[in-house]
Amino acid sequence: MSWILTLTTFLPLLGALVCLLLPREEVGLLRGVGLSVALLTFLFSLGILSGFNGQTAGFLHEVDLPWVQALGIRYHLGVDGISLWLVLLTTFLMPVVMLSSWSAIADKVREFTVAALVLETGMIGGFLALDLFLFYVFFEVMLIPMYFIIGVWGGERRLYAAIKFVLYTMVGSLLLLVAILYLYVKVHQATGTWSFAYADMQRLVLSEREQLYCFAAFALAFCIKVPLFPLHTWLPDAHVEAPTAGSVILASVLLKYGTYGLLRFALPLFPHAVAEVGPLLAALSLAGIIYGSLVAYAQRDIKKLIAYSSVAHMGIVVLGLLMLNTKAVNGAIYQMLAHGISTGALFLCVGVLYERRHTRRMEEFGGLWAQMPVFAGFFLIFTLASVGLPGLCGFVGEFLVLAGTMSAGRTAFADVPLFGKAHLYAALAATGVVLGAVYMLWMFQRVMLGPNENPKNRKLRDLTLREGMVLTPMAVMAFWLGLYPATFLRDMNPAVHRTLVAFKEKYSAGAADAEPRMLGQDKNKKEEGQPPAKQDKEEGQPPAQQPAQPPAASPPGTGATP
Amino acid sequence: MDASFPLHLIPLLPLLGAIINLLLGRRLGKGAVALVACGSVAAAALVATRAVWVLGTEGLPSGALVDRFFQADWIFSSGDGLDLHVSAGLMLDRLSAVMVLVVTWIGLLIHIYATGYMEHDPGYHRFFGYLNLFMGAMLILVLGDSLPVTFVGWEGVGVCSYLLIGFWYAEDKNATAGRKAFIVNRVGDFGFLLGMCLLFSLIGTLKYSEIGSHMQTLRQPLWLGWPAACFIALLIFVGCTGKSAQIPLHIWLPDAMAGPTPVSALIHAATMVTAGVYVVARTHVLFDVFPTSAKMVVAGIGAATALMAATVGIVQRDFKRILAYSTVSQLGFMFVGVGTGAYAAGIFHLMTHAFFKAGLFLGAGSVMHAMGGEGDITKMGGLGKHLPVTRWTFFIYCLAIAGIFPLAGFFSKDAILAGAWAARFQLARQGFGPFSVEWVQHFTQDIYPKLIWSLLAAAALCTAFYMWRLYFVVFTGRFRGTADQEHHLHESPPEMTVPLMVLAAGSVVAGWVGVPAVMYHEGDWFGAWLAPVLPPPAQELSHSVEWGLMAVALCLSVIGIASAYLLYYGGISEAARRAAQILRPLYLLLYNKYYIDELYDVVFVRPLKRTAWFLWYVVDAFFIDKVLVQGWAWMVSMLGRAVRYLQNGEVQRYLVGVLVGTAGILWVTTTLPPRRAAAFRLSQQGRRVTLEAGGGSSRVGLVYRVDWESDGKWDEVDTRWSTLTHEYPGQGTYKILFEARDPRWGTSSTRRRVVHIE
Amino acid sequence: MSFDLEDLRRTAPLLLLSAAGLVLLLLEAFSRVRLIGRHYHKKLPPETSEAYAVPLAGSRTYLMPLTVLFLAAALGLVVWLWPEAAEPHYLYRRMLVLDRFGLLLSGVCITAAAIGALGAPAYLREQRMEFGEYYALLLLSLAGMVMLVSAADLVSLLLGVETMSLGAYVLTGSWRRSPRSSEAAMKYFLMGAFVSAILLYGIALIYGSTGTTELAEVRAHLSEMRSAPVFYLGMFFLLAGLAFKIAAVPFHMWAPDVYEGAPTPVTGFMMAAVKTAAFGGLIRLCVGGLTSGRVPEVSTGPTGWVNVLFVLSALSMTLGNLAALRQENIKRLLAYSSIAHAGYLLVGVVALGVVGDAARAPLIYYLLGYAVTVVGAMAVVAALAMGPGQERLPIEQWAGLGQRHPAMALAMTLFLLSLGGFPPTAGFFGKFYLFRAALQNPSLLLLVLLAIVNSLVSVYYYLRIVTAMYFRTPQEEEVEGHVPAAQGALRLAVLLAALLVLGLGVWPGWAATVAEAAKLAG
Amino acid sequence: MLPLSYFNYYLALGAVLFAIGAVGVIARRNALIALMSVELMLNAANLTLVVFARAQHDMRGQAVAFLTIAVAAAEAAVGLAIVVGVFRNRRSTQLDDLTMMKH
Repeated sequence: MSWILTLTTFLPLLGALVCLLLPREEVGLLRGVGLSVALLTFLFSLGILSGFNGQTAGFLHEVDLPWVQALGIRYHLGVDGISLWLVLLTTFLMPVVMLSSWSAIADKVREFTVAALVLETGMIGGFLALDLFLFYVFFEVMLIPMYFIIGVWGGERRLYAAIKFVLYTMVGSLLLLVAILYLYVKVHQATGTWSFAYADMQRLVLSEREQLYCFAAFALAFCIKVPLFPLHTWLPDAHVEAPTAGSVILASVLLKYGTYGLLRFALPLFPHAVAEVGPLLAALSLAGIIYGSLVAYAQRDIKKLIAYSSVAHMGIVVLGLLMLNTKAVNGAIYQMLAHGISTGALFLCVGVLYERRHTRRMEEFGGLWAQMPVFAGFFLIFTLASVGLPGLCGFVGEFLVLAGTMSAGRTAFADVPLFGKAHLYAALAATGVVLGAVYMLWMFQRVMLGPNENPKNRKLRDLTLREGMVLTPMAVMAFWLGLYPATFLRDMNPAVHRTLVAFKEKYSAGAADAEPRMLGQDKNKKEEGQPPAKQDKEEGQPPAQQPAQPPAASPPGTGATP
Repeated sequence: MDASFPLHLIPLLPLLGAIINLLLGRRLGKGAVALVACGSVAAAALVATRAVWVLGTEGLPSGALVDRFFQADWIFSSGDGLDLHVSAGLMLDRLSAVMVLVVTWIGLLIHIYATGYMEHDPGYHRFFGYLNLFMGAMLILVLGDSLPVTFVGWEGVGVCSYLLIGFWYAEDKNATAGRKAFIVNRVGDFGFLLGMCLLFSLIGTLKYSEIGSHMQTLRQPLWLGWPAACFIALLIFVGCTGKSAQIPLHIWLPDAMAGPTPVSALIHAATMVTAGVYVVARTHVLFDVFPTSAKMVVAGIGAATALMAATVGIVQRDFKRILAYSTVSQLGFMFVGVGTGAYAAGIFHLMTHAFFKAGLFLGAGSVMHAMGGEGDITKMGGLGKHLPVTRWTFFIYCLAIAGIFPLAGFFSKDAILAGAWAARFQLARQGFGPFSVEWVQHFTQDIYPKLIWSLLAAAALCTAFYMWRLYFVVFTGRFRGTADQEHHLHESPPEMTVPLMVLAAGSVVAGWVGVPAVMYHEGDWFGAWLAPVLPPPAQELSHSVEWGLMAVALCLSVIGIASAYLLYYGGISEAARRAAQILRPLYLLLYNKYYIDELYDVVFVRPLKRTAWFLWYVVDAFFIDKVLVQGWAWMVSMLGRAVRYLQNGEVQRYLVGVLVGTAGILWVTTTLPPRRAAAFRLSQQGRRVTLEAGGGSSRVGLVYRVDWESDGKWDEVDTRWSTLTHEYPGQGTYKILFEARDPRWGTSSTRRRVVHIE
Repeated sequence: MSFDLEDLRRTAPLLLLSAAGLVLLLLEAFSRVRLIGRHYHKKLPPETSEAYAVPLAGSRTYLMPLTVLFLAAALGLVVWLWPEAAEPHYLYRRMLVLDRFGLLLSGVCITAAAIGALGAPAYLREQRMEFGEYYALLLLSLAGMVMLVSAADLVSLLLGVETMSLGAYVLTGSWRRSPRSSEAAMKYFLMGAFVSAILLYGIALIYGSTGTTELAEVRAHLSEMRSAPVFYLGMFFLLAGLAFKIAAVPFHMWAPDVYEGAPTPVTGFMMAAVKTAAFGGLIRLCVGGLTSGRVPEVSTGPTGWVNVLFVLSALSMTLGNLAALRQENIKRLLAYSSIAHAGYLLVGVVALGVVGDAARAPLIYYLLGYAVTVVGAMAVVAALAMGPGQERLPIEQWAGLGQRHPAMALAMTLFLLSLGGFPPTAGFFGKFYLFRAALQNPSLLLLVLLAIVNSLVSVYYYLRIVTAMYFRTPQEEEVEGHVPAAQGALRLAVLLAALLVLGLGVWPGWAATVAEAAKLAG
Repeated sequence: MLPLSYFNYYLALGAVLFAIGAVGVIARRNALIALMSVELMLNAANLTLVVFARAQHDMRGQAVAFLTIAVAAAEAAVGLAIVVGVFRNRRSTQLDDLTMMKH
């Protein structure tokens, strides 16, 4: 039972409690404590890296303690290649966000630090949770601090944006609760024990219709978070009204919960539903790419433009996930990281501009390059990263997704009708590359280039040391993600392969006919040891052991198991 | 066998120079910046030359120098049957040797020129930083051993051209020109990226060396019967048209003149724009697949672009814009060379063109430098006496580009014209609709090549005409500018004139490397150098035909120069003005570049803006947000308001509420179940009719009555069975009466159904 | 026939509470009071009457600690009886029953009353209605609740309901200075009396058709009842009577006015304790008396009580939430929310009928969680709403409280999150636990989905209060001089409630096992 | 034991009394009249109880009747106290005036 995960998750919460006790006036002290706790969490999270050597496919540093014994709810944390880098992205971004909000957040600093640290606990916990109930608790816990951050420190229409953000997400998460409960009851019917464990849910085989309904609930909850095309209208409001720190966290981490949820829960648990609904979601994600880019082109507010660009980028990620082959899924996860860095950095830049001019409308700016050359350099790097220039973080993810999409017909882990026209999907997705350049460079020119007529822009001072210290790590990560992706792909690849093999195994095992059964349990024989009026398990019952993962015979072709 | 050689030094040196200049340039001062910039390029040039020397002397002719900069993969993903391994490898073979030498040496000359040209520009260090960055990216493009590495260089040069075109970002039009260049390049890159992914999805590898061995799979038809290789080739060609400014995507090059002249010389004449030709040559295996439709498209577009650009160049007034259209036209020539299978000729013209076109631009730079930035040739004239060196070097360049005998232009252009004439395409084994097989064969073998040749010939004629028109208008006749301009006219400083002279020498000498065999039996040294790497042209021409073609080419050039002399010597003559008046519509058409810019604006840019606006205001802000999201919220709150006003405070109304509530529940639980049970389901097998009561679990404790023939007599009374069957004796239609009753309350409901018995 | 002393020991909590009530009454009678005329209270509304007795300030300070002591003792007795109640004992000739279910629910009522009582003096002193009978009535009403919860006979059910209600009527009207309080009391009394008449008539009918009023006997006679219509009508009247007490739609109309009119601590007491006891009675009646394996149609039949409660539950949830959406007054908003929560609890009762015993523990857990949350919330409303003159009830006046009273505002946010069903709180786990039981029978899937949609709608109006507290800037400046009298006791009450809510949310294990153990007699 | 139908008339009387009481509470605007109507309803229930007790020759019903009389008395006392409280505040006992709290 290694303690590293629990420590990383709950250190920020500890920090939050400490901040609560500090007096309200000690602004400097509060900011210091906030930053140091965030940095400490980042150092501890680096410890998680220790177990990974590029071959580990399963979950590491697992912690599995009973939480509510009567109901089979367990405090079960674990990290694998997929969630590793998302956690590190979170812990890496928090110190940057804390540092960047020193000047932005002037009043109620104590409440802000507490909200941010609680939010960090929620985020880290969510990525590590392997018990669906625990995941749902963290999934909801994140909502409240974000609601406060948008609501208290936001812009003019912050109330509307905050309420809309909470209600929109609540619709999804409540449906998710019903679906999780339904699975929970079905696991009990199939095995007789009450359990929320991810392993049991993965081995649970449902009938075709049940899978479809549960997948619809899961997918809706996560597609709202992504946000996928028709469900995205909360994002621009939330981004525009949130303070800089809020926007960065929202864009870099909270959006990833949608796609992470799809990859971790929605896809592996309901393979047949994925085969059926996959084409629709892929079409929506394509629409999202093109729609997001076009609407971004029509924006006058920089933050709204970047928000819609997130819709486009996340469309690529969802498309990658649905192609069901290791390249596309690797690309999707990589794009999540890259989008986190590039969009987060863009929001930081907008924050720098907002602090100087207290406006985000493009026509207010123009020709700032001469005034603020160093800032211009950083802004250019992040704009080009967002456009997907090779050598910067945007390209690797897009290239892998496009390569995966194009070759989906031959290499997918499930024969989905969609892959017949995978070439067309790849072509449409690639248009995102062009449209991306159109609106990003148009914005860059309107803000940085051209003559500097506006008198207010005359005497803007360049980046301060603090702002420099905020943007430099982001720039370093943008280059690292672009130039040396092996550090990240090395750990993602085995985890993705394992997930997809499990997906294929469950897909080929066929759907249950009437009542649910576990994978590996043949249709007619129910597990004997399940008397009808079953008393709940006592303490001694070891959690349902997941059958040893056989070295998966990789699908036809040369694919050597890692 | 591939020998290993530290090739990574070549791109790394300029990149280091760029980093030093960009980060520390402000504090280093102009001298140091220039030193770092030119020094790094010079070092790269020396290493490159050494590498080419090693390649030439040791190793097999078809071998290459290989350098795996990183041992581990750059991008990799394995496990689903088609593993992707992209490594950051560099390769130097005979083809890239030519490119590397051209890029580094001409790049060096332009760097030296630029130190003079950009002397008193505040962004000095930034300019040289970008220029070095460009050199690094271009060298990565040229030395890349697989398509992704080339693509990295490809996009790198695109960004650098964006930065350099928009270098003087203070004016909006420069920034817009830069953005236009980048976006058009991006459209090209879209094609290149798709081609790359399609190629990978079919053969699993992207290394140039390995593509050849997978030709078998690439010949399989992918779509509509055409082989996959054709589609990949066409997609890559889309990328090349974007980068090398061919017909559909050429609109960005003329606007790119907004950048400083050395940039135009380096990027938009010598190096970047030729990348397209290089990539087509590098992936020639894809283009040589059986139905050579891809090559026909390349040749066709090349020829069309050559003629279109040449004709537009005739009427332009701006000095650099004329040279820009000349570049587009010459690139057309190169693509025809590559398209018709005469790869060596294409690359040869690329090399020679680099010399005189760079020279032309530098000449233009020194003229504009002297004229204080004025670019309109109608305001110049008679500069010959004031700028002697520029004038005579310009004279040599014009001779070279026009294709006069001893100079480079003649040999390379002639090789391409010969290649075009001798080309033989094979389209398909069966006819197309109305055309029979023979006719198609005849067309692709004879008519089409000849058509291309004639287009090229016309383009050559126009080339000679507009270059010499430029020369005569600028350097002869009397000065038409303002007084103080005339007063300032002075020859450029040595660091600008020396590169001019070197390039002039190059324009003369470069041609001798590729003297056609017919003139001097082993004169075609350049062709021999490239032979092992690139396939030879389709077939040889007889000597007489070659001589004939050379003669025709030479005549065309001479005619072009003569007519330019007649019309424009000593300034724009009266005859030229009258001709412009008579052919007014044609003149306007050419002057406005066939209105292609306006066409694109109407077809692409404006609709894009309108759909963006529509999607934002109508679909997003109104439909999804207002109607779908806030609509629900409004509806629920209205419902809430209604419910609240139910409660008006009077106690007695509450009591009435209690009674109504109890009565309601009584009604629901007593009368509803029988009503649901009465809705029976009827199933009929021949003469047997079965009746099944509805209502599911809520029909516990009900009794049923049924009258099969509705004769008023209940056949079955008060049975508890919810499924009743009856065997009808005779045929005919009967009306069934079914009643469900709740004995406790006496509530009941009846349904009747008509049934036909055969 | 001898009188069994054992019975007395087994109903120790009931007896202690009654005795305590009487003791307090006596103490109140002997403490000093001063008669004053109308002129003394200038601020009174014109139509109030001439003169009445006003207790001297500070003469009643010892009453609250005494009450809490008595309640603690009662709680101790409950815990003391817990092991003995493992198997049910019938007391007083099978009028009452001692079983863990009854004990647990009475424990919940006592805890809720204790927290409410802790917070009461600050409010009462502020509104100058300091009088002793408040605590006496509290205890007597509590005694009624304990009887109701452990009733084994319809008659003791009736008596329990009556004792509880009478105490509640008077408490509601105890704020003599405010016209609203007397109006609320009048409405509450009138409807209460009307419905207890219906209850009695129901008992009479059931007695008529089954020949007995004992729940166990009634269940035995279900198969051969003398005449079905009479029995079913009687059952409906019984259900109507209890539905009125838990404020389920359509019997809910009294709740908003009464909860708004009554003094805030009383409202807290009514929302938490009265509702819990009423549900205890309903469960006793439905599970104890009206469910038997041999005659399923009484419970799950078309006219069975499961169907009736299904309809009531759906209506209560929907109307309760919808009405609360546009509510401006905080007490009325929480009143409508309590109607909605009655709907959620009814889902549990329906699940008891359909799924059987599996739904009992979640229902008890939800009752505990809800009671503690609501009593805490009302304590905070009492603390924050104490303005100099008018109580601060409209939500606009709550603007900016997050700044001025951070601790109270944080507690209120926690309670609202628990009511809304957000994860780390008791409310969330309660709802999850309840839906887990309900979902085991597919026929309840629709009801659970309706509950989910309703809790989504409820999130909106709970967050409206949080938005007002934290995001809006306060309009008028707080009168500096006036520091609310809410000292230690009220803060302790709020803290206790908050800790319980959070504790139940984060470590629900122990509460779930206790609820599992609370078996129902028979 | 006599069949239940024998007592129909008494039961009917009980039901009618109950109905009259209910209508009285709802229709009459004066609080006191409402109180009296409630008492009427309680007595109707008592009557029904006694009739059923007689029908089954079982004393339980009559014992309950006694209890209800006590309960009715307690209710009347509390009810009147509240009516007095309302009167002191409002000078009137009309139920229609008690509409200060609504919506």
